Amino acid sequence: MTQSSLPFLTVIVLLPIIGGIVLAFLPVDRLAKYLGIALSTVSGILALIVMLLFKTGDAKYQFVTNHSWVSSLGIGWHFGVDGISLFLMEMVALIFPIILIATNDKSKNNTYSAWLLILEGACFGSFLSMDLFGFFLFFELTLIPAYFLIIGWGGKDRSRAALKFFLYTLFGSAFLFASMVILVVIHQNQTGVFTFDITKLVHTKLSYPTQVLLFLGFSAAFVVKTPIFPFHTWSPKAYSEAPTSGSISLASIMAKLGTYGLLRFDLNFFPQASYRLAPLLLTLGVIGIVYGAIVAAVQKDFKKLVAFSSLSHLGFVAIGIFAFSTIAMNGTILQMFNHGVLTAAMFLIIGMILDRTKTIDISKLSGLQKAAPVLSGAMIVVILASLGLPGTNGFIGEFLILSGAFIGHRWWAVVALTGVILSAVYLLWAYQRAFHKKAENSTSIIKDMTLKEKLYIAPLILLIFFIGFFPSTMLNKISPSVNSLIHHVRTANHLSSQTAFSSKPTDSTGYRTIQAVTGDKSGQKIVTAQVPTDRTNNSPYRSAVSVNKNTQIKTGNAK
Amino acid sequence: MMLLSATYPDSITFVLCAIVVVGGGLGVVLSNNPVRAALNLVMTLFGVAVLFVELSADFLAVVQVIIYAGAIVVLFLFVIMLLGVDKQEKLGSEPLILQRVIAIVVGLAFLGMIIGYGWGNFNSHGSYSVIGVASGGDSGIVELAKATFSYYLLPFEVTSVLLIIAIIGAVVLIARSGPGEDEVKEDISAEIKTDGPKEGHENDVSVSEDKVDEVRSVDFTVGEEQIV
Amino acid sequence: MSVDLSYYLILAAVLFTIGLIGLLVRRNVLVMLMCVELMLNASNLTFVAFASKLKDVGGQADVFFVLVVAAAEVVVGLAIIVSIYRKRLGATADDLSSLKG
Amino acid sequence: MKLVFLIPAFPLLGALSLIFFGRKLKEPLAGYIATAAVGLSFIFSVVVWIKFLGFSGNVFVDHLFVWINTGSFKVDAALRVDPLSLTMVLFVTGVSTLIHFYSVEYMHKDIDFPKFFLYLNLFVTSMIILVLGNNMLLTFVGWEGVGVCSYFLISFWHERPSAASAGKKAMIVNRIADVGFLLSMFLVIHYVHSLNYSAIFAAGPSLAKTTVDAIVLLAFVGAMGKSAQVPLYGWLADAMEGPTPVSALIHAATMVTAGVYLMVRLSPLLALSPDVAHIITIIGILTAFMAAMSATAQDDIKKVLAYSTVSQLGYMFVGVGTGAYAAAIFLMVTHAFYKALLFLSSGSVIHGMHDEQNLKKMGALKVVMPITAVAFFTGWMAIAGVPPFAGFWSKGDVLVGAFSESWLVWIIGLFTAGITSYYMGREYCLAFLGKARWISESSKGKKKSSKKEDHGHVVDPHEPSFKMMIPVVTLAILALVGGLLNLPFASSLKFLDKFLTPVIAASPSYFHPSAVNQIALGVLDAVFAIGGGLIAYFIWSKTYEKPALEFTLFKNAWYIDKTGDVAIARTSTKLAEVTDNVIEPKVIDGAVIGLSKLVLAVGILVRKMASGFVRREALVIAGGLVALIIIGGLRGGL
Repeated sequence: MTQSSLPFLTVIVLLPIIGGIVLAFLPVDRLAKYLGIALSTVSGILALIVMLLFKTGDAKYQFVTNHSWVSSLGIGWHFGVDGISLFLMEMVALIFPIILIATNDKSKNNTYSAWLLILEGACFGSFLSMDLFGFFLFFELTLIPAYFLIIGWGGKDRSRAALKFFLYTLFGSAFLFASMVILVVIHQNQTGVFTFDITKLVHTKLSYPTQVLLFLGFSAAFVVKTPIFPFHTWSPKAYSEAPTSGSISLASIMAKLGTYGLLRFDLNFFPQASYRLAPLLLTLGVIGIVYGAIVAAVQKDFKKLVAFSSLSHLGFVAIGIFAFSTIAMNGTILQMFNHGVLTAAMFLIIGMILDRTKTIDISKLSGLQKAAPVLSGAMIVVILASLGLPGTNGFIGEFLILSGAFIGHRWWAVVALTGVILSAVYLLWAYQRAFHKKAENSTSIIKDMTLKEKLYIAPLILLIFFIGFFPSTMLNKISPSVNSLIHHVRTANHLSSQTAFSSKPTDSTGYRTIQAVTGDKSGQKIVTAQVPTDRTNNSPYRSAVSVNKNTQIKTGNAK
Repeated sequence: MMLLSATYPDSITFVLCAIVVVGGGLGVVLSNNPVRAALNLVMTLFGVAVLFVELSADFLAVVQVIIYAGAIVVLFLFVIMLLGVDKQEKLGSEPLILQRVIAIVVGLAFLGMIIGYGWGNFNSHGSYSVIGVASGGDSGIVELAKATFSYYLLPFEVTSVLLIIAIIGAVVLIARSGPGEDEVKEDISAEIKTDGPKEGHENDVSVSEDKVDEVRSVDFTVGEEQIV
Repeated sequence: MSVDLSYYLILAAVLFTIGLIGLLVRRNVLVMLMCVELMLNASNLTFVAFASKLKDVGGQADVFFVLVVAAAEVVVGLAIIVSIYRKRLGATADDLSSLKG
Repeated sequence: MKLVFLIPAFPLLGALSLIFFGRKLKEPLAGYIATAAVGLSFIFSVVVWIKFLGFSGNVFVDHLFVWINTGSFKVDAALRVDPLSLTMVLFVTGVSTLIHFYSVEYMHKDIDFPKFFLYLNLFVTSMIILVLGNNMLLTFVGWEGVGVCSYFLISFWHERPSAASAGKKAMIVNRIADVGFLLSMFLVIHYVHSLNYSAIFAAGPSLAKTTVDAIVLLAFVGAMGKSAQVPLYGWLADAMEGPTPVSALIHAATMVTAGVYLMVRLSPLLALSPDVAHIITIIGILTAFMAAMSATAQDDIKKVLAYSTVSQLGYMFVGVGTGAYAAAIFLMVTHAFYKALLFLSSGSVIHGMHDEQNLKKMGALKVVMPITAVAFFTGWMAIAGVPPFAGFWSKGDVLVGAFSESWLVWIIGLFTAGITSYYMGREYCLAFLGKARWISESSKGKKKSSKKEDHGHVVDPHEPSFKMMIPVVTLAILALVGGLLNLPFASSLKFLDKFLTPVIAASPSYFHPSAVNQIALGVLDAVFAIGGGLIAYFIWSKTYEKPALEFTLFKNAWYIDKTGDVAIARTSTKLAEVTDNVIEPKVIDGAVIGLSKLVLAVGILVRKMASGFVRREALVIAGGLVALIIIGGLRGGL
């Protein structure tokens, strides 16, 4: 726990919230927008600084600020960032300024920016908080601004959608609160210390039945928030009724609260329960992928299409979380960031289409490519990225998740793989229906992207390709803490903790490291392959494979 | 028999008083005329008073008789007479379904439980602190007075406040309708003064529906003087 | 001590039950009030029985207070009854169902 | 040797410049920049090839940067220079340069001219990455990149709905096949923990037989999609919606051969699993036969060539299946030459006939377009396998491999060779010989063409401009001399075989036929080729309408594609509709709304309890009291 001098994280969290509150009472509409942008960019820059100063090799929390807040209950104002939450924070820091810049029509006054700022602060708070109570507080705080955003500036049927969203999520988090308190009380019985601090709660020893119960209680809230398959009925309505900014914050940021919660709390606190219940959530994830894709194919409205497509993409994330392999988990964190970027870009473009043609009903749109080539260019890039085209960020995440999941849970990965095909089907079909046909009626005269729109889409498009080609810049920062999380879960379930490769308990498959040296003059290339001993047919394999200078030689034997 | 081992006269008085008390109780419950019920209540009170004397709580016995029987039951009778509600209540009819059956079942279950549980433990002597030694005759009253005004002083004061509130409450309740409606509907009051019990359910609701409204507006008078 | 304590208590229990059943069964509000009085007497009897058994005057003092409460209760009860009857003569307990949920 | 990263860098640079300055670069300049970029990369491939000849080892890996690194699993972006990838890179960049040059002229006055070349350059970059990739993941990057570029190029004229849906179909079929490729990669990751080819080949023999079979079979599924083998070849015929240079480059020479390249790249594993090799041979020969038969009944000039490509790919997979990997590569290279030649010349015909692609509306173009006719004729001879031409040698090698494997495969192969020369002959005669079924612009007024044929619409076919002729002529020459690469007579003349042997697994069953057999087989091939051609000439030079020989079964390509469409497309849309209209609102949402209704119902029920009757309330209280006493008693252990 490196205790940094400057309270970066506290500022990052509080600045938007206080700014939002102040802005709410500032009756100045014109200025409010720019003030909002300024505040969120400042916290964005701070988050960027944190990322740059973040030490890569270190798996523990960094920039930790820990003051006791309600000492009697052991609730601490305790923030810290580690590999897992770093890029989620970056996502919030990146997307909220873009949302604020992207809102252009006049109806959005100061309360609009205020709500967005409060939402941003709440999201920062929940990602960074290392105190269970703090997390819950911000987790709930995100609901209020989202509700008012939908109510204030949503579509026609917004009140019903907002109410359903609010009650559904609240229903989930009621369970979370109950099980949180139970956990703390159990901890208190065992250690006599009443605390909500995550790092301490991890050590509570829980019998398996209580673990399962608390696991279900915790994941009730996260499964609704993500949403994962059966609990997603609120999301299409909420996304399509919300204003662009609302749907972006809902789909790309708050959805990650769900997955982050699953990842951070379920796996950390209840490793045995997570391992035993993994097949259940994996199945839900897989169903979510296939179901989301199928239903998305026939959606008439672009926003609903994106809602179901994000249901499908987050199905991948759910699989990644419960695959219990370092590859999959790295892929999950990356995919959470990517999905945020992609959904934000998709919604922004949909917003642009909405501004121009006043409709996002796919059947009414046609021939946009002819009328707005740059806009459709950006759209096709985003579609290909969410399709998982190699060289874009979508592919890296999906590939890692599926290869990791394939190792431990083979058949789930195979079925999930069909999601790759289905996403191609519904995305390209929608693109063809809206962009390709000859332009009739109103859609033929729309103008192309303005400079401002190009400006706020450009960073997202650049990110898509940057992560696509250089993911290791992010992965280096993510993998230490991810590996320690997986290590924690696997040792708790006495799985072989060596690496991601053998998720089956140690006794069944042992691995033998073989030195394979490929021979060529100029570069020596040793490739160490973990070759399963029990599978090799009689003669152990000896051949010369040359050693390569910077191949990272894996030491140690799995046994 | 346990009963007889005690001094002979005591058991006799206990048995008699028990009969009186239970009889009176049943009388209260079963008699369809409220006046008769009140009188049975008095009988029960006397029975209990005698038992108090049996239990060497003489002051209480006297108090019981004077206050309870004398004041409260008389008040009852007073109200009964005042309101002229001494009609026969038809015991046969029971509008609430199953009310009686369940009531009896619950009552007997209650009795069974109390006796069942209590039987073994009545005589258990836990350590207990004695506020004052209860003994018959004058010393008993002295002890009682000492206890009331030392240990139970606070409850004593509170009860006085309670009484005042009760009185005020009663006055407020009755006076709400106030002097405003002072015209008297001769025929209604005449109709009410029925000289004997009349059979039939409609008798309970003495006034048919349309008449009800008129009655409601009438300021109630029985005989000549008017209840404020 | 005259008869054994348990008999008194049994008697009190019987009296209490009679009062209870009376309260539940009778529809005339006045009689219900009387049954309540019966139940109060039963408890007084228990108090005094224990007081004499345990040689503790505290029991009797309690009776004293029960009496006061009973008196207050009757006063208020009758006041209510009078105001009820003022509305409609002969009203039984069942007519008073304005509290219907 | 270090310059190998320049090969993909130039087309990438070209593509990037077109992205940013595409609009400004007016028509011809954008094309020339693109052609230059690909040309430079071809030159550098030659340079790297020459240096490689001097290089002692057989594999040189140039590490660019670490791509994915999750601690335990690492993939780095590295280019692999070995004989196989060099051969591929040489012919890919070579043919692409010619086709780029051709399309500068062909796409004349097209609105999205720069965008076309952007996609072409992107395509060449991904093809190079596919070929030079040092691990399966990089090959997959190229694989998908090529798929996406083909999607863009097929639906280039997206105004036409048929082109748009053809592009979408191509993309989806490729995605279906890529699932196979991904699965085989996952297996490799799981068992070999690294995707580098050298690690795979090193760990190959020590893996369980079933695993190796699974890896190779799944990779073949991926190859089947990309190289349009039997069940998944529908998209290639539809892909003809794209501009002709696209069909020439992507759907003839380069992209479709990626599948063959992948299987030859994995040949060390393929050698370990003979039964997968058998499957590949069977599917290969089946595709060759079925596609050839379908080609006999097509009316569209490009559709014939598309099915002929599928058929030739079938041959290549027969070569791979029978272990004659070098022969497969040899056929792939020569096929690239003459198929590109055929497509480009048909492009000139279409260009001349103002986008008229129906053979039934052509005829007697030999008179008007002599050079294109000669070029097409050379292409015909080459693909048919008439002796001096390249096709004879390469297809001969493959048929020799087939002969060593099983005589049934060889016989079907031989028969299909005959059919190939027949349908190419039919196409040539319909297009260039016979009566002109069109009215030329100039002669409209003067002579009254015969009653029967005057329905031809007014066109003015003319020889394409000089710039379009250069690539056609060069390809014609290559089609002629292509055979020199690997003449069977003396081992010294087998340049390609010698060049490829160190990298490709020696085929166990490679039958070294005695000289006598080889000559006999060669003669037989020639006889079948010439025979097929003559038959076509006699039938089709006279008449242009002969339903007897054009079976509808073949016209619809054995209805495989149609059944696929109906079966999969219809049912999935039906399923989607059902899920959307029924399951989503009723079942899942229903559950949620049902829950809220339940809460309401319980509320009403409870309300009834508070009846308001005083005595009933008293009863409830008393009942509660008794219950409490009972519970107290029970818990008290009475």
